[in-house]
Amino acid sequence: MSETWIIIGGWLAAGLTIFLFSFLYKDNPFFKIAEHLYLGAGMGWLFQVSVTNVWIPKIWEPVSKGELLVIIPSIMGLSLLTQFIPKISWISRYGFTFMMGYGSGLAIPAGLSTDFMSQIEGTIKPFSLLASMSPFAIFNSALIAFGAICVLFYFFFSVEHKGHLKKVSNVGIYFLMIYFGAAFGNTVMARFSLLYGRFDDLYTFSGAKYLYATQFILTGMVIYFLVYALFAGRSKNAIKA
Amino acid sequence: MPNNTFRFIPFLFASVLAASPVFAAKSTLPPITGFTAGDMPYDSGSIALLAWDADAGGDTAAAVSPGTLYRVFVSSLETGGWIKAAEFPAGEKMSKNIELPFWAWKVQGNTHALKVELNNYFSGFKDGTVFYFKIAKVKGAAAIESEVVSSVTVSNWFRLDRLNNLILLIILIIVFFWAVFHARRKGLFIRRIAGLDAIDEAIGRATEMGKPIFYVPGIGSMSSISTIASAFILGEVSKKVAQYDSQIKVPHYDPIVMTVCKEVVKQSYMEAGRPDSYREDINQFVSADQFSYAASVDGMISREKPAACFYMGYFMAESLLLAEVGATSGAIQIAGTDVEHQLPFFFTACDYTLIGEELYAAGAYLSKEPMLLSALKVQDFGKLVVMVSVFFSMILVALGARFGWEGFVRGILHLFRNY
Amino acid sequence: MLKEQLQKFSRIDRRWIFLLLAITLLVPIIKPIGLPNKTIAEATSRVYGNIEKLPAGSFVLFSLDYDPSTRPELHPMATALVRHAFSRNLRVGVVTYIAGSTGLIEELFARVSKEYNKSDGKDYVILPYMPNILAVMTQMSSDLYGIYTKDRNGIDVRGMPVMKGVKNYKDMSLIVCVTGTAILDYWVAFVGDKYSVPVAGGVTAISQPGYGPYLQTNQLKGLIGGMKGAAEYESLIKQPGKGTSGIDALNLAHLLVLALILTSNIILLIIKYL
Amino acid sequence: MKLIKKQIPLAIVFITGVFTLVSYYVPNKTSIDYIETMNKWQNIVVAFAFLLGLVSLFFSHYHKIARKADGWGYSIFVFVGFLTIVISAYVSGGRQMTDAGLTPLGWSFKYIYNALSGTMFAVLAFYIVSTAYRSFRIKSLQAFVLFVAAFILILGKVPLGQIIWDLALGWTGAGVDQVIEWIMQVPAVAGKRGIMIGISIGAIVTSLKIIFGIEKQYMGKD
Repeated sequence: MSETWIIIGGWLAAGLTIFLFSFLYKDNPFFKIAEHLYLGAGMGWLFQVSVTNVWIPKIWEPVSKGELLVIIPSIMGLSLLTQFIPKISWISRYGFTFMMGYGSGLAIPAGLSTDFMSQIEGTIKPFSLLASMSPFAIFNSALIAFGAICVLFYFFFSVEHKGHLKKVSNVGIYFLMIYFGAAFGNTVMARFSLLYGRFDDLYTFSGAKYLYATQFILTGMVIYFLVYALFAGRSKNAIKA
Repeated sequence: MPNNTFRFIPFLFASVLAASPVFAAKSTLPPITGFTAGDMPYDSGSIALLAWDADAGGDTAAAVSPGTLYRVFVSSLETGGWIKAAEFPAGEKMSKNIELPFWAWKVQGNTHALKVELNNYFSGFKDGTVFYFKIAKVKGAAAIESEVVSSVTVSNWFRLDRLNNLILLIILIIVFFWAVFHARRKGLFIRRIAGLDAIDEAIGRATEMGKPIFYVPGIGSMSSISTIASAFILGEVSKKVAQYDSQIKVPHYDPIVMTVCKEVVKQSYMEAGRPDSYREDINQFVSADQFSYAASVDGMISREKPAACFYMGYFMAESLLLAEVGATSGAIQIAGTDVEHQLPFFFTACDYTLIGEELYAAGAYLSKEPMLLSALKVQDFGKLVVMVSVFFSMILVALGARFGWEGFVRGILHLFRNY
Repeated sequence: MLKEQLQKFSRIDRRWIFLLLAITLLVPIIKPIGLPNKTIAEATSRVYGNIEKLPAGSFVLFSLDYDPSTRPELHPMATALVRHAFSRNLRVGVVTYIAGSTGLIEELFARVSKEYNKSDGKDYVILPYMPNILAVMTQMSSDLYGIYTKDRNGIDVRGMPVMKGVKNYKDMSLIVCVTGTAILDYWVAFVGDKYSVPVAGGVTAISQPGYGPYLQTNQLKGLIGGMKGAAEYESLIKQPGKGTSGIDALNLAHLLVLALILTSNIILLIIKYL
Repeated sequence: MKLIKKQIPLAIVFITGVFTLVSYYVPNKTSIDYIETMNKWQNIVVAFAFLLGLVSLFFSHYHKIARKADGWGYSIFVFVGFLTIVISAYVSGGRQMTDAGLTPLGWSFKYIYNALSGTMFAVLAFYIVSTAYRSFRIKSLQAFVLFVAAFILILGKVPLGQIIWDLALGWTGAGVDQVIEWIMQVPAVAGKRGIMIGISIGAIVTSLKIIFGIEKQYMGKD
């Protein structure tokens, strides 16, 4: 890859990034172009990966070597596409039911062991080490067990929640709220990290190596919005979020 | 120096002419007794199980005979062809270290037990192939060998160690069919769900204000429970909307969900006795792309300023975008989803939020649909099992740990462990 | 009068808030504040410890399942993990179940393998993308060559030195899954629990709280969470990278969120009770 | 007709479902062979499933262009994006990196796909701040508890927040990282475990319904 391609890449990446961000100010044609490119490129990426990693090595090569058994799943796979032709869309059921059956069959025992039995074991196991635990650790283990029971009871629908039972389920809500709060806090961090990533790239593209791509494109966008506001916006008093 | 050479020779011979017990007998080490080879139970037939007596007190790790090593050899021939399969210090790999629950494995005190995975050394052997095993005990330069024993491995038919999982599954299936059967015939009790009253209030307000109601079913497909529940809640909501002669809009992400919802809404309008007010454009397809969907629905909400917004079903990142716009447009918002990490956004921005299973329960409560009711009952049963077993085994385990009933505590833990 | 102004202020055009965020995040990128991450979560050091204790030459399987949309959080993490594995001279196998991650994996190994002088096929192998995770996971429990015959460039994997003696999970010392999806749950449920292989993970901050139960039961042998986790791991292996500089840039933005929540709620209180 | 339209598909779901389920409890070689074959087949079927999305995307944008619907010009860019990636993949033979450096495929990943897909989600950060200001309402004790937990986490995750905590609450002797650790490992685990168990049983029940043919909405209408 020559220097030129790297610079073109930088301009392209900076441009697409800024186009997508420009939606925050206002919907505009540049955003729409970038958005549609995203849809196409995402599908294109998936397509090329499927071709090079699955279709060629797992279907084409075996069949050309004479292993014909892979034709059965290929036909089931192709049957899915009949979805688009309403008259024969029932054929797609052969592919779907095969996937659903396999998935369900795997999910049941795994769900029982991982999310059910292991969770019970995990809740009670700390108590087997009671002798060697600090009082605070014992308190924590008891709190987890107590909290989990309360939350489960909150989601218990077969009895009316009245009197003391109501109190138990109320305590459960507070455990849920702490969990949600933690989730909220972490989500904030996660989204900011993504934004940091994009800004960091834009900052990279603003360097002399990329011929100041970010600055130029950003200025271009600002000019576009100014011109647009002057000509089209005046009549409608448009900019309101 | 000569002393060293002298000690070296038997060792050398022992490892080269491995099968000859003559040299081994001269060593000072206690002989290996009780050496047996057999089939490892509950496997596909590629593992052999060896067992032999440990030196007295050998199970307390390196307490007795420190520095003693075992070497395990396997071969497919009666003589020669030995491959080393394992080497470990005495005191390790005891019978009690085999990870199997008490109902599937009887721990033999002071016995070594070793699983040898034949697959690693011989590929593609058939059931019934005989394998030969021997072990050498080594301490410093002294070495001793066991006699050669043989065994065949068998491909077993049942994982007895997973019995606990199976029993739980069978119980669940029984309860499941009981619930399906009963729900169809009699209906089952479900407690009142707070927040469902808010639905009535929201619809009433929309009617007074003469503004539409938005019902957003999320981005799930028809195979997710939350979407199924959402479709049933939509049925009840649209029935009330039809009765009050208010307006409802349902923007869609998934074409299949849309066809189902069309039927549901149509049916509700019929049941409410207002088939004339039903319009095809109540359900409209927006986009099958997550962000375009969110952006379009956002646009619709901010333009039409609905009196109430319902977000019920499967939501990902768009929860944030939708709930914020709804909140700032001043609508009453009721949300419900089982996607936990989106719940905080709904909870802070909406007036009422159905959390996780409450969404399923709301669908069942409103529709009395046997399918949902029975599922909810089985879920309740499962939760009851967890609550009861956590509560009692917690007490028992704590008591056991307090009074040192080791086997008892381990037994309880085995009940819930997966293998 | 004040009330009205406050009301107006609380309904401020959200684009002002967008601008505020853009500034608070962009300024520290251009001019770093220079506050390094100090604390290290226990779950992160558990991952570190689990890799640290492996003898040289052990085979570690990395399942790198993230695409560019979660790259800023997960790429630094994966980089730090691979660096750690290489510095301990472990053998590294890479699988992926997200189509978008193949490019990032290439980029990562092209860069890091040079730092440690490691070569493709001898010290590490990158296996091709596979679409159906469950099927592949189940297959790898008996014979991974049943599904992975070639690496991503079409070279036969059986003959590679890196794969010597590796046939199924029993031959792997650790599985580390770095992902922003539920794929780590799959590793725990369908592999870790079922075939008792140690599984550790690296996830986005969003999904991090959800793994608490698995950590507590030790179904997960450690977890790195979000950019903070990446920064922590970088400081554990003493190689500061994008995680460390990222956490520095996030300082002000985090405080901005808190300030905004507090301001708006205080304004509401005043409006209500004044 | 009902047989091939409905009953055989339901039989397929039942048979594959039960066999796969049972294989968990049966260690025999037959069961392993069965599951290995299923794995391979499943892999192939799923590789076709994504064509569903591809075809429907193409259909809808092709129709827009053909009918010259509003904004049809943008739809062309869907095909432009698709072809850019596919052609560069063809040119590079599916490889992203050679000894000579990036291939055209690697280049389009780095500068097109990476930029677009990363930015789509990064936009959410802006909405989070605006949500924080405009719709995060501490309207009840429950919401307050949520807020406190969120507050501690947001604060404690960055060094500056840790400094502020130490200044304000350093006297308590508990560092903010310890408090976060405790929140994540004790009450949050209890909350998550409660939700998780319920939802997981829900998934098991749904799977049972699918296997036994009670739930068949995913098949669509006749």
